[in-house]
Parts: sequence; C-alpha cells; structure tokens
Amino acid sequence: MKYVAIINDRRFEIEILRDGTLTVNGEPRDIDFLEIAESRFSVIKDYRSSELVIEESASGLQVLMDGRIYEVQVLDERALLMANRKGGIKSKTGEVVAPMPGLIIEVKVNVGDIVHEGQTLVILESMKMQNELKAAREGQVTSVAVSKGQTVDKGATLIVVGDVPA
Amino acid sequence: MKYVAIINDRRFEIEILRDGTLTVNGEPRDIDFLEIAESRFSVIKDYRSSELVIEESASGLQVLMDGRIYEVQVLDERALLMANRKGGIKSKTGEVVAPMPGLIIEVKVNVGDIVHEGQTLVILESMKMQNELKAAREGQVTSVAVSKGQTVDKGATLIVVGDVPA
Amino acid sequence: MKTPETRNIQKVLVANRGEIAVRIIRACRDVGIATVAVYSDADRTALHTRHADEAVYIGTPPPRESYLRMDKIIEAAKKTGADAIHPGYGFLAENADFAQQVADEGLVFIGPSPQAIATMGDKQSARAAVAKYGVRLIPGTEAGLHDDDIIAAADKIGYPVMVKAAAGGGGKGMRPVHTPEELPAALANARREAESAFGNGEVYIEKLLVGARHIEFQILGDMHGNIVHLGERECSIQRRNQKVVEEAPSPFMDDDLRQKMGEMAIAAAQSVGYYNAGTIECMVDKDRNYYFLEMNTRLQVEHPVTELVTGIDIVKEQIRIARGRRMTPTESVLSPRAWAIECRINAEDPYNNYIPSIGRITTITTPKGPGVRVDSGVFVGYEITPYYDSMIAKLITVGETRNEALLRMRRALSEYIIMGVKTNIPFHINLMNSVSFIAGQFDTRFIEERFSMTTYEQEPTDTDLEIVALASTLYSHRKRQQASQVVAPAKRDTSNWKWVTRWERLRK
Amino acid sequence: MKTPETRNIQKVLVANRGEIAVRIIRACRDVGIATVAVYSDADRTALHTRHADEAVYIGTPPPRESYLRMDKIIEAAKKTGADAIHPGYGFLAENADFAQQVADEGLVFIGPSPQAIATMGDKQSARAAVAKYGVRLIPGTEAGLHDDDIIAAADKIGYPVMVKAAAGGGGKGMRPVHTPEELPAALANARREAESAFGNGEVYIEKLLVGARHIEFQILGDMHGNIVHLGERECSIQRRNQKVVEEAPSPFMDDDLRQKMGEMAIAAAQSVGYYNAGTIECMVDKDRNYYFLEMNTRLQVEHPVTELVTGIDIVKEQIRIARGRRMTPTESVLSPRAWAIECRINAEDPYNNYIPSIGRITTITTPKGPGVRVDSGVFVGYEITPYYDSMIAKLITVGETRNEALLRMRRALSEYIIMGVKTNIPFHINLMNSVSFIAGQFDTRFIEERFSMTTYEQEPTDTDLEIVALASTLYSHRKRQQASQVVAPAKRDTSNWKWVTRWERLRK
Repeated sequence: MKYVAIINDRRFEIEILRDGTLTVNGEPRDIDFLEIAESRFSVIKDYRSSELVIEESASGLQVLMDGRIYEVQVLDERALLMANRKGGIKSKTGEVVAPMPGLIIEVKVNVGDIVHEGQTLVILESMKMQNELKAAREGQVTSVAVSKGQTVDKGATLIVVGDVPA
Repeated sequence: MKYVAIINDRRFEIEILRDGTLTVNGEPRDIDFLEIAESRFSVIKDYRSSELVIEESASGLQVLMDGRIYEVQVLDERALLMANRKGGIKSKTGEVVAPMPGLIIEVKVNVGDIVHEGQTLVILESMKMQNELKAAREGQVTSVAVSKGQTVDKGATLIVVGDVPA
Repeated sequence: MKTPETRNIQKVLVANRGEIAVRIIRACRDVGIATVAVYSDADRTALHTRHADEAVYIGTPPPRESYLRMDKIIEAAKKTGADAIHPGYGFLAENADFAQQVADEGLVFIGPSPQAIATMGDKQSARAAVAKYGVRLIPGTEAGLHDDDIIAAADKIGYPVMVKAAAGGGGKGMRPVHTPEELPAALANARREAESAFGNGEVYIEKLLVGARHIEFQILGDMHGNIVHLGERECSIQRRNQKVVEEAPSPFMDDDLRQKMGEMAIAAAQSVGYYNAGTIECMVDKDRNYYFLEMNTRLQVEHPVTELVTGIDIVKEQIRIARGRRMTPTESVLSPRAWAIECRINAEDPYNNYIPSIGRITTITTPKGPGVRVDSGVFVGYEITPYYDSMIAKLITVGETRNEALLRMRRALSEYIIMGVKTNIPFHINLMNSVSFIAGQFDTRFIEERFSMTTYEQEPTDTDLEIVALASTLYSHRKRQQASQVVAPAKRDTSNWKWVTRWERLRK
Repeated sequence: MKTPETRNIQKVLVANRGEIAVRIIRACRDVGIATVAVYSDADRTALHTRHADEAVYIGTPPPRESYLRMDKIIEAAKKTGADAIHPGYGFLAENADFAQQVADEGLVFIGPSPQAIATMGDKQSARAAVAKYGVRLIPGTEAGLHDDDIIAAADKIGYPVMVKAAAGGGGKGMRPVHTPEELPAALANARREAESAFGNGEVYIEKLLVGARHIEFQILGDMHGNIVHLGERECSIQRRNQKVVEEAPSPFMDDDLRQKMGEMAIAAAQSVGYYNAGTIECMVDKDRNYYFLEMNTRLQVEHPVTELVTGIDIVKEQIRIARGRRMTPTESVLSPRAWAIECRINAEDPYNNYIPSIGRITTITTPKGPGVRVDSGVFVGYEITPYYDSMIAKLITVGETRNEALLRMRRALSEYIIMGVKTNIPFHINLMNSVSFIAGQFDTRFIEERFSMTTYEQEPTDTDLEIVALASTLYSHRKRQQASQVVAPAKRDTSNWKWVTRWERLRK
C-alpha cells in the first residue's frame, strides 16, 4: 500500500508492504507505533520515544508532538490520482462554523466579498467573551447564513468562502 | 417495587413507586442518586453530599463510602420470598479462587476437613510474596482442586467449602 | 482599634464554583471545618458539589439565576447551619451589598469589611482613598461619564488610552484604543460587554502605558490592625487583558523597588482599614515608575504562586482572620524563598484564535511529582459549558530558581494531557520555549504583539517531520483497515502496530 | 582526600521502572539532562518508557531477563550514548558488581562507590565497619550459617528473633519467630522466598526488639569528603516487614536523640567513605536505646518526605554529587521546617488479607491542591501484572504541623480514586482515623497486632447506613430495569436517577 504524507510542504512517500515492511522514500524504516488511548499514540523510532495526539480535522490530520501542532495530509494511491487529476490536493475548508453556541454580535462580510486568509468574518459572543471567527482560506464569500443578534448552535454553518472566480 | 436491603444485620425496607416516590420503612425520602462513572455514584440526601463506589461481589454488593466498605444485600420481592422459603438468605461463598496467577506453595487442608472462617487454606506465591488464602466462611471442605508446586491462573477455583453436614 | 471579637466558624458555605471552590473546600478540610457547596443545574456533577460535605441546589446555569443570587445563597447557609460564607473570586466576591447582607444575617463573611469593598470597588473613591497616602495614579477619567465627555478627556490625557469597565475584572469590557477615530466604537463595544458580564455598562478610560508591566502585591491584614505584604507577582503575560501566566517574584524586581512598592501597597490597604487577603495592582513602566491601578478586595486567581514562595496558605489565613485571630505572618516578605510560575489552563484553541472550546473531557493525565501543584475543578466526564469562564485548571510549579521553576513547568506541561476539548497547553509550551519569556523580557503587550503560535524558536528537525509523517500514515492505514473490516489482531488490549520491530526480526 | 574530577553528565539511563524511574526522569528533565528508559515487554506502554527521551527494549518481563540484565543495560547506555546510569532502588541499585561494571565501561554510576556498596551489602562487613565507630548493634548471627548453627545461636540470643535474608530488602525473606519450635520452618520459608526474590537463599537472625520503632536517617555525602544528615524518617508503620506509611520527622524524636542518632548515622556513613544519598536504618526501643540495623546505599522509596521537610531535591543532589561537584547542603538538618507523611499506594485488597490485585486501571482521579505530591508510575489503561512490586504510587502530604499534614492526607486520600484494581487506599483512610496513629503511638508491630480493617473508631451512623441502603437499592433497581430494557431516559449523558427531587417537585 502506497501513501503520500504532506507536512509543511514536505512530501514523504511511504509504503507499507504485506509482510509488514515499511519504507520512506524507498528506504526501510523500523517504527513501533502504539495506541495508548483514543487519539493518543506512543512512537519509538531508533530509540527516540515520542507521544503524539492525532485528530482528524476538516483538511486532514492535526498531529500534536512536543507541544507543536502539525497539519498533515495523508493520501493513498487513489486519492493521489484524483488529486492530481483535479490539479492539486484539497485546499482548506471554506466553511466557517460556530465553534460553540452563542450570539452573533457582528457579521463583517457580505456575499460576493473577496476575503483573505485570517480576515475576521463574524463576531460571536459566548462564555462572556467576543470571539472573532476568521477565514481559514482566501476566496469569495458565497453564503452568509446569519445576521446580527441571532443566536446559533454549535456547529452551525455561518459563512461559506468559495474559490475566487477566475 | 419493593426491596429489602441488608447491611450489618440491619434491614431497610425500601419501596420505589411508579410515580418516582421512594419510601424507607414506609417513610418518604428524597434522594438524588447519580452515576458519575462506571461503579461511581454521587448521592445528595438532605444536603449531605456523598461519593460511593458500588461493585458486585459473589455475595451481594460491596459499597465504599467515606473510606469504609459495606457488604450489602438487596433482595426484591421474589428473591425475598425464595430466601424465606430456603430458611435464610444466601451465605458467603465457599469457593476459594486464585486472585492472581501464581504458584501453589502449600495446601493446608484436605477434603472433609472442617474449617472455620478466616482459616488459611492455601498459600499462593505471586508478585514475589506468599499470600495466604483464607476461608470466607466456616464449613466442610468438599473439593481440593490443586496441589503443591502447581501453577494456577487467575480465577481458578482452588478449594470449595460447603455446609457442615447436619 | 478595639480588639475584635473572636468568631466561631465550624461550617463554611462556599459561594462559588470551579477550581476556586474546590481550593476553598480543601483549605477548610485541612483545618477541620465542614463545607457546604452551592450548585446550579450545570454543576450537579462538578467537583465542588461532590467534594463538599453538603451541597445545596440554587438555580439554573446562568449566574444571575444561581451564583449571583444573594438570597438563595444566604438561604442555603441558613438551611445547612453554615456560620460563614467564603465568596472566592468573581461572582459576589467584590459585592459590598452581599458582604453587608451576610453580616446582617449573623453570618461571617470571609473577606474584608463592606466599606472596604465599596470604597475600592468604586474607581473614584478608590483613587481618592489612596491619593491621600501619596500613592501615584495613572491619569484617567472617572466612571459614569457620557461618551462625549470621555472623548474630550482622552484628547487631554493623550493616546493610547485603555477603555475599562467600572465594574470590571478579568479583562472583560476592556479595550486598548490607539487613535481618536477608534474610540467611539471601542466605547460601545466595551459598554455592551460590561453590561453582559456585570450588569453594569459604565466605563472609564485610563492612559495606556506603553512597554509597561503589570505587577501586583499580595496584602494580608487582620482585625488587630496588622497589615503586611507577601511580595509581588508578575502578571504581564496577558491576552485580551486577561492574565494567562503569573509568577512570583517578578524578574523585573529589585530589592529597592520591592521595598518602595511594598510600602505603597500597604499604605493603599491601610487607607481603607483593610483586613483579609487583598491585592494592589500596579503598572510599572520601563523606568521603574509605578502607578496604582486598583485594589482587588478578595482572593486572587494567582494566589498559589505567592503561597509557594512564602510557605503561607492564604486561604487558611483568610479563615483565621475572619475568625478574629491574629494572622500568622508578622512581617512583610522581602525575600521570597523560591520561584513559582502559574499557567492558567483554559478550554480554548490556541491554533484557532483562542476560541473557547466546549465539550466533554474524555481523558486527563495530571502532571505529578516534585514541585508541581495543580488546582483544578474538572475530571473525566466533565462537561465544559458556555455558561462559565473557560479556565478549567491552574498548573503551578516551584523551584529554587526561576530557571528550575521554568524547566519544571515545561516538564509538567508535557505531562499534562486533556482530551475532549481544546486547551491552551500548546500555547504555554510555546511560551516556555520563547527566548523573551525565558529572559524575563516582556510587557503586557508581549503576547499580542510579539508572540505567535506558528513561529517557533526552532524549526522541526527532519526526524520530527518523519516521525509525524510515519505516525500519520500508520494512523490512516489503520483507519482504512478498520473500514474494510481487516483489523490487525491486537497483541494486548491496546492496539499495537509494529512494523519490522525488534521482536518480529527476532522471531523470523 | 584528593579533589575529585568533575564528570560530564548529559544523558542519563534510568535502570529501573515504575514510579521511581518516572521520578528520576523528572529530576533529569528539571536540570536539563536527557534521559533513556529501558523496558521489558510488560512495560512498553509504561510511563517511564513514554516519558523518557529515548527508550530501549531489554527483554521479557521477569526481572532476571530484563531489569537485572547488567549486560543489556550497559549495552543500552552505549547504543544511546548515555554517559551515566541511575539505578533507582531495588533491581541493581545495591549490586556492587554492576556499579563496578558501569565504571569500567567509562560510564558514571549515580550512586556510591562499589566498595561502599559491597561493604554495606554484606551484613558481616557492615557490622564490622560501623562497630569501629562505636555504633551500637543488635545481637544476631552472621549470614551463611547452617540451620543448626542458627538454631543454637537463637537460644543464646534469646527469643523472639527475626529471620532475615542476607541479600534482603523490602521485607522479603523476613520472618519473626517467637518460639524455638517455629524456627526451622521459618528458616526454610525465608530461604525459599529469598532465593526467589534475590537469587540468594542465605539468611541470618537478629534479636527482635519488642515495642521498638524503625527510625532511619537520610545521609548525603559528596566526593569532597562532606557528609551531612537530613534528619530522620519514622518508618514503623509496616505490614509483613514492609513499610506502608512513613513520615518526617518522627513523633518519637526529640532534639537530643536526633543529635545523637544523627552523629551515629554520619559516623556509620564515614566508615565506608560514603558519597551519594544513603540511609542508616535503626531500631529504637521504648527507652530510646538505638541500634544500627543496616545501611541502604541508594535512594529510598520514602525519600520524598525528607525532600518536603528540608526543601532539598535528593535526586538532583545525587546527580550533582555524581558529577563530582559539592552537594548543596553544608550542614545537617536539625530542625525540619515542616511535617510530611507518605502513604504507599499498593495494588492489594485490604479487605481480603492484602492479597495483591492485578488487572487494568480503568479510572484514576489524582488528589490535587496545596501540600499534596503524588509520585506515580500508572495511568488509565495501565495493566498491573504479577511480575513486579505491587506499589503503584506514593501519596505525600506536607503541612506546617503533623496535624496539618495528617488532615491533608485524609483529604487527599478521600480524593484519590483508582478503579479497576483493588488498592490499599481504604487501609490508609482507616489508619489516618485511628487514635493511636493520630497520637503518634505505634511501633513496628502496630499494624499486625493492634489494627484491623473491620474495627473502626466510630460506628457508622444511621444516616450512613440509610444512604448506603438507598444507593444499593437504586443501583439494583437500575440493573433490573436495564435487564428488562426499561431504561430511564438520561437527562444528561451521565445516567441520572432522581427520586422526588427538588426539580420534580417544582415542576409538579
């Protein structure tokens, strides 16, 4: 089974063979990978002992190791093929969802606006704090589902950012 | 639904009615009983807040509260009826089982011996310690399933103590 | 001052929730006093409800329906026969009416006099009280002005200014404003936030000192007229004007400054005949000029760092003082015997603009071992709701030196695992590795202006990346296998995947 | 004594497992030293394996195949580039051959000289060494005698006597014997247990002092010829000759006795030119006569109580000393600054003859808050196997007075929840409530002769019994409902049964 893992723009081609052999970019590797609890893993590789938290996110995997978070995408052969056909791997999600229930204090964009990554789109009040919800990617706002003064549930889609029309 | 709970030779007649009303020996009671985690319960009764561990044992329930363990038997109407018919409630178990894997160092009784509660029946070595397994009740040894030098698994029945013939 | 009566305290009602309620229950238990918790619907399973000897239900989750209901809390004390009430911090801790009502009901309020709370709780009277003692004040306006007057005052004081809530605390209702154009909107936002948090939308402004530190002095006073300070705490590590890391002593402090600021702090407390624990908050600029900010007339979130460097249990001293006894310390602490750091563990996502995280905690591994203290109100199965503050625990480490405390904090953070909600533990790990923090070079703007979760002091090594790549791939491979029902048999109950490991090679 | 070379320590291999391996890893991390763990098949998921920077597999679970394999441990150090080895306690900690081999391989052994280990490890040479310094000894025989000679010696010494393993420790191979008739069987049993535990069946006897206490002195010495003591520990609370509760200082101690015993302890350590941490174990009879028992040439399980009352981190001092530096303390501790108590948390069933309990831990709630330290090697999901010692954690509390430490211990024990295996936490709760323990009146026979898990100081109240009866009934009722698929709908995710509660009445 062949996979490609992408972290920080680095590609690792990893193959897992039926006999349990593992290679990275063609070179054999030994690794002891163990699930300790849900989402928590212990890895021993060349004596180095590491503890990892692996969680799934909208755009791939979030891996926490030594206090640092890594965004990782793992593609198998089929996904790789599809991604290549589409001209690239899946980009960050454009859906802005409410991370908790709360009150919409302000909506800062309208449908059609071009936004940049990190731009504040909505202000949501919850836990007595005003939280700025930001765009995870650049693009054009294709949908605004809420307005000022509205209360929203956790997980509600508030804004959708789509591709900028070419 | 009517129950009898027996602790330390004290009997509590408890009735749970369909409308949620609860009585103890005919008097109404308020109690807030909540499962916190498996086997762990929080009780608030007349403002008193208590944390309990409830586990099932061979002879009923073991309840831990404020560092003290209580042996409790709860009988419903049918069980009570049956127990009365048999002339008494179920007595302590006569089976002596290995609490952990280990090596039998010594078997101190033979079939037919009359033993008293607390008498050492078997010495089991495990975790580098010699552990004396004792009779939980008085009675007559009806079965000896192991002998010196034998290794046993956890949970294996080693000795059975039955009633003394009348 | 006449000798106070000794008052009997056998049972304390804790009018609070979360870690501080647990902390107070522990202190009571440590001196053999019975405890009563109060709880809302959201807190039936909370640790304070379960750890107290008794627990009384007081209402629905919104604080104004439960933890802010003076009538229900006093009724709960009466019903259970409590003879004293400890308010903790937040909620009713700085409410003079509550302190007065408690006293009127014949109960002991474990805190200062209602007069001291009232004087220090009102910005204007607080400034007037301390000014007489020669305490330096930050230029600013009084509270209760209209926006127009505030805007005019800001021009006189000069920008930048800080908008603050009159009833404030915990950074709520606060806004830094750098230009006149931003001020009207900032006032409106601050008023709204203050109204929502405190039921009081009054705001005021103060000159914003640039490059300044937030340093505070812990005060302890008894009813026999004794007042001492227990040294300072460094609280400049803040985000959105909320403290996230505190330490004692301050790396900025020297003996001379401690002496002078300590005297000022005692003078400020004396101005209101203070007894109980209290805190004098100050701003200290680069040139070591210090200004009185406000006095908190209650236990502070960050009191443990002072406890660890002085050996004094501040909550026990509060109880002792409320009983009318002489407090234990007889003189101010001019040389702390250790160094302590506290990290506030918040349920928030440092990788996503620190958005509060709600949900159920599924796993906790608490750091343990020497020099580590954890004050926490949560447990496995605890549900973090949007009703209350996002702070779920405090991790405090102590060492002989700042360096030792810092290394212990790094170690303790790496041991601390909380799953089910996002926490700011990665933020703290990053901070403890930042050169500026290690060097003690920071001010109150450090986190917002010169710290980021994505720039690290060191790039990950190739080995780091390869381990992450391998683990992620094996994780995905496993998921795939599970999806197609071809699950590798687990050797132990934990699922174990080894690829070409020592054992397998040996067995080949 | 010539000035020792300073030795470089950058990476320490910890030749141990469980809580003590974790403790040592933490100490190394606190001073910025990298760590290497070694692990058997049973310990792949153990905390020491996961917390260390590196981990090396060394064999199957039985200690003689892994943690006692000197060759594999030294090989692991070589492979990972460790420059020092810390042996912890138990396993190879008092093996002079191992200390010598480590030195021969050019590695630093974090412990005393092989000569000191050898001299103190052999009963005869230990007695000879200290006797020259005027240290008082308990009458007894040498090791290695035949049973007949031992039996003859016992008649001379007078009963009761204690049979002990020559290679002993941790109560293994020990037997008290009260009459000549019991002696042959006791010798046989002790030889068998010693053979199994240490691979050495040699035993000896000593006069058994009746009503005596076990009091030990913590020693610290460096390679510059400095030796101090850090005060005493009271270790009389024992079961089957294994310590279960320790405290510092001893309630039996006075300044005069501390002075004299401390001098004796230093003299005993000087007799072998001792450096590193070490412990002089003594028996003290009712008339305050004290006798040298043995010297443990290693870190002791109960070292944390001394750390908490002196502020000295003993493991860090061991590393400092091994580096050839001067140790931090310059004089003996004659007045401890606090009081500390340690409870050993064992996986055993106190209600069932303390039988060791094995199984998987399903829940842990660790006591937290001020004055509480937990040194633990276990976690949720940890499997307790029959291969190793049943001690899974140590709970230590500290207070200004013995009473405060004791109240904190009660509080901490009531917070400590471990599910999945039986533990002796109820034993400790009972002990902390026993009048004799509270009064400090106990000797080494207290637990076995005058303490029971079924007699309590106070009978349960009627309310206690009713709460237990109600909870048990509701539990059974629920099980019954579940069995018949009529499950009450849970209001929250946790299952909540309320009968005629406030809410329901309000809603009626």
